[in-house]
Amino acid sequence: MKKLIYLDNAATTKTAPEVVEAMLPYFTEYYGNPSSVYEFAGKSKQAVDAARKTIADSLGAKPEEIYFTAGGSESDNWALKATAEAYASKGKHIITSKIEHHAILHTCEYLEKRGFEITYLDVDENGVVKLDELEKAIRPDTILISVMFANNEIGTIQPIEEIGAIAKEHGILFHTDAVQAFGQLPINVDVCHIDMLSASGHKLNGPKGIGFLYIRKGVKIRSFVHGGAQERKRRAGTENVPGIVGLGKAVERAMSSMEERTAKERETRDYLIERVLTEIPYCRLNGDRTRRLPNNANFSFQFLEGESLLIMLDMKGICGSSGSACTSGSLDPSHVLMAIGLPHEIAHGSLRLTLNEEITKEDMDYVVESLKEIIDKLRSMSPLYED
Amino acid sequence: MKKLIYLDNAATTKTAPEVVEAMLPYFTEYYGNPSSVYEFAGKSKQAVDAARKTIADSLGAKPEEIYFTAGGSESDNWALKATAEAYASKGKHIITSKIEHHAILHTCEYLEKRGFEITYLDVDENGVVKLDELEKAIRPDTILISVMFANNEIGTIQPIEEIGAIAKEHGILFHTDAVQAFGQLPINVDVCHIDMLSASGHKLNGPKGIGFLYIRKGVKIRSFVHGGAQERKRRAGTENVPGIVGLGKAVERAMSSMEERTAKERETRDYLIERVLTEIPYCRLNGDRTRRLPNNANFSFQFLEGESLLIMLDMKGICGSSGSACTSGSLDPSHVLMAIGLPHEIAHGSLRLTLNEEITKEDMDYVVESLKEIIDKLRSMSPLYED
Amino acid sequence: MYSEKVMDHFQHPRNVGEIENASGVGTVGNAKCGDIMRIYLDIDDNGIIKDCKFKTFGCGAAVATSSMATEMVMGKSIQEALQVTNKAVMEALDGLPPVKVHCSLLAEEAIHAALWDYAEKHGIKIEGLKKPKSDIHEGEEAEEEEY
Amino acid sequence: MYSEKVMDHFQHPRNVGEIENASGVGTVGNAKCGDIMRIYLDIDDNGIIKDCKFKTFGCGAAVATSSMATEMVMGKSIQEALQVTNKAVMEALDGLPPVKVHCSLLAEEAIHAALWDYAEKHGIKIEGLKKPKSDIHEGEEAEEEEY
Ligand SMILES: Cc1ncc(COP(=O)(O)O)c(C=O)c1O
Ligand SMILES: Cc1ncc(COP(=O)(O)O)c(C=O)c1O
Ligand code: FES
Ligand code: FES
Repeated sequence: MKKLIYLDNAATTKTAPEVVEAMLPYFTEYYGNPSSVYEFAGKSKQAVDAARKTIADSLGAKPEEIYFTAGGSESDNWALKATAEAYASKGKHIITSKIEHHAILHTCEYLEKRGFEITYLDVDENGVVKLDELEKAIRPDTILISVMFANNEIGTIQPIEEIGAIAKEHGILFHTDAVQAFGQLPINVDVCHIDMLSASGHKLNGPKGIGFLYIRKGVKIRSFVHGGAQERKRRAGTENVPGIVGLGKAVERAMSSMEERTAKERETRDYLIERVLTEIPYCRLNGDRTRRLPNNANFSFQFLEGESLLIMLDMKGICGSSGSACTSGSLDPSHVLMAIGLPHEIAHGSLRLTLNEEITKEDMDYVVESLKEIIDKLRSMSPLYED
Repeated sequence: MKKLIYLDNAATTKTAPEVVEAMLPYFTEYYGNPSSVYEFAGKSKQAVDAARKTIADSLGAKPEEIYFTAGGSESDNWALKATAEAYASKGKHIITSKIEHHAILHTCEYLEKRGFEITYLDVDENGVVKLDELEKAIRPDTILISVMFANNEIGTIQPIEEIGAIAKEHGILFHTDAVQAFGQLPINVDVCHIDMLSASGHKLNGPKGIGFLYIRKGVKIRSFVHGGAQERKRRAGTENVPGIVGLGKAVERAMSSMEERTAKERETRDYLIERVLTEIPYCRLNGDRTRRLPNNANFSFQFLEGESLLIMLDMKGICGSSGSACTSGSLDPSHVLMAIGLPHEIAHGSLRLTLNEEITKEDMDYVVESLKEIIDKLRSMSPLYED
Repeated sequence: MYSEKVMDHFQHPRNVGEIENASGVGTVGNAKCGDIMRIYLDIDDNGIIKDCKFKTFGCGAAVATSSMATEMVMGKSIQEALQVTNKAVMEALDGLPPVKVHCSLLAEEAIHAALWDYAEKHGIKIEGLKKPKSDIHEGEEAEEEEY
Repeated sequence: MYSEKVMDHFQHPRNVGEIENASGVGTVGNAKCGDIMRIYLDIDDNGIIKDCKFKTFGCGAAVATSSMATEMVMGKSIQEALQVTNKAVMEALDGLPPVKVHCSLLAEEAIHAALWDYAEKHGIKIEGLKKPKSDIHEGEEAEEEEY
């Protein structure tokens, strides 16, 4: 087989074989609908309950606070739209940041068209939300603060505990999009005063098409998907039992291996960053050097354009991304890189490499050598270089 | 293993082994995010495109009219809520029927609270929507007609072609919840003038947690889940590639086997109906005798209560349901059985048995003998019997 | 869904049937689900429940609680029988799912109704017994939140 | 995503580079994506394009269309070169994905800009050539519907 160095684990991950293993019986053997009365369906129900408990435990939450969804985007949509509806009589102001995922930003735009007012917080040059701006943005009619736990492009980890404390102090609900952070960083919803938290299975070696929204008991948001009485009447639709089982297994796996795994990723990642920054000229690292996800590196290379770089890396068997996968339909430069102050043409030449535990330093040597060769070639074609 | 006669295929089906087989490579081998640039992800994209084409072909639709969702409930919610939003300036009146699934009915209630007016059409004693009532219900501000293709409880097939013609004649959008019909009945969206159609994978031996909404080109509804640019910017969220592949395979399988499979189911089902109606006193068949889904039988047994019946059948290894699985959290008698005019206590003693192709006449003999024994026992305990 | 004890009483319900010329008969319906239960009591001159039988049109929980309740009142005095509350019956059955708590009220109320019938027939007053409603509603138990 | 021909021209771009003392040089930027292309033309006294080189800061489609466009104008007369439209280049490349159609405009416009530069330097007027904009917008191609 062709060489494949998969460095796009922030876009999606390989489903772990033991996760698939855990799912399999629920396709063809215990395929019953968990809502059914007969004993045969009890197997499905127990499996769903067990996964819910594993996930709740991993966050310091209660099982009945975990609601399964189809993924991070649905969770984000649910949290924002349902909070907006449920609390509209209290106020119509929501605070978020400029570097959220589009699942948050486009939902905010949707709400803006429906009479809500959104404050988009600035971030500093490392992509950290400015807490003093947050304090200043709070108004009597603010009903929700939604700030992501860690950014999907530049990996910057936000001061979630501080944001949670501010939200709590002002009696405002706090949602965090933890799609990237969950499984990579320890999270406790009580310590951070999180009222709602979004996560997605396929980002932590679980299956695609399954995620969850944590909703703290007492938060009065209603259904986003109406219908049957599943998920305590809050999320209709026949439970995706194999998906839920797979997610449970992936969470179990991610939690038990977190320390060792992320230490290894961090070391390999730092090795990559070190080599790239010293050996490739006109290059910068985007995002905070240390407050970042253990598997994330994001570079900008001047005088060249991201897609060309990606295709050439691809030809060498290296999978990376520029901006986020979900927006690759779009031509705009990354809103995250713009928010940290990069000029348009530098943002355009950015590369995100996100590791997994299987990536070695030898892989990184190959990546660096390839990068050097490709970047030379592209720069030699560039009308901006050596001008 | 304990005997298991699974007669709840309207609640959910076993995922076909070849469907699981088709999905497997997309978990651990071709796990790339279809939106990514690199060739490795092309495999995922091609698989998604192929499934989309299979499904489109099966309905006489175009591939770009198929939008993947997390299941029937999401599809129903999307169709109704997004139509309501997009066409609110034209009018705020929607027509549906009294026997829709809760994914439609509860969404309608949601819309009612937001200023929409819903007409719930009556059905006749067999559960067929009254076309003259439909004609009369149409107003200048009617923006949508949503009538299910076939009912999930009593299996009655609606006059969809006629309804579509009426909708078209009046220039009103027509949505149909085909979650039960798709894969069991041939459907052509052009012949029936269907503008939107909901379906769910797990009802036709596909995986749970995946479904689709067909949206005719030109229908101006927007996203229900906002975020990334997936599904032609209409449904955000990383594509559930294994789920989509599985759904495609299930549709291929269902379409190619439809004639033979449903003929067999119909014959076995009719054998069951015949024996039950002749051998068990105080019993009736609910739903139309012939205009019904090939695998559906729904009986009411007087003087006894459904849950007790189900548990006793379960003890004999027979899985059936009473009402629909999604509402088993609820104590109300089935709204469908009430709509066809059954009194409360008769609706209460109803049993739905839904077959698959593996069920034999011998299985049915066992079911009938079990039913007789159980019904005798329950009636002997009933204060209503022999009064 | 149900505990082993519930399943046992459901599969092998004790004391199903009728008592001819019973001292007291009570029939109650559950307004919530439409289910119905009837209890027959045979009470001797010392006010001791000598026999007790039931008929139920209801769910598994209704059958099991009826069965357990008849066992629990058997041999008891009228005052003792009044202590056989739905909570006591549920405990004896190792609990019921939340959505099924209301079913256990059927048994309690049916016993009360049968005792009321007995009291009326014999022209006596039973301390602490209120006139039973023919349709019972629950008030006590915590409802699942609706979303 | 890209056709084989596009990939070929992307991987082995023809005519990359600069021409010293070129007869005409044109640089255009794409307002839609911010990408930039520069084309150098060497035109002989008979008005025949003898040489053509390009430099591109842009996506794969931009590189491939530049490469193909330089090949297509090479050896042509000025009037013939004006017929090398973005459509013609795309066809020669076996098509581009819809979202990449705008990239092919860069090449067309850069050629026009280089010809304009040539005409200005030589004080001539080229029939059918309009003054190029430094930033091009597309108008023609059908946009993906936005939802
Ligand atoms: C007619 C009908 N519509 C919608 C649904 C909902 O589908 P799902 O549970 O896959 O969301 C069902 C099944 O539960 C159904 O039978
Ligand atoms: C931060 C963040 N939020 C939300 C999402 C959306 O998750 P999904 O694609 O699983 O819906 C993603 C990934 O795409 C993400 O990185
Ligand atoms: S549901 Fe009616 S008695 Fe249990
Ligand atoms: S995206 Fe800019 S030229 Fe193609």
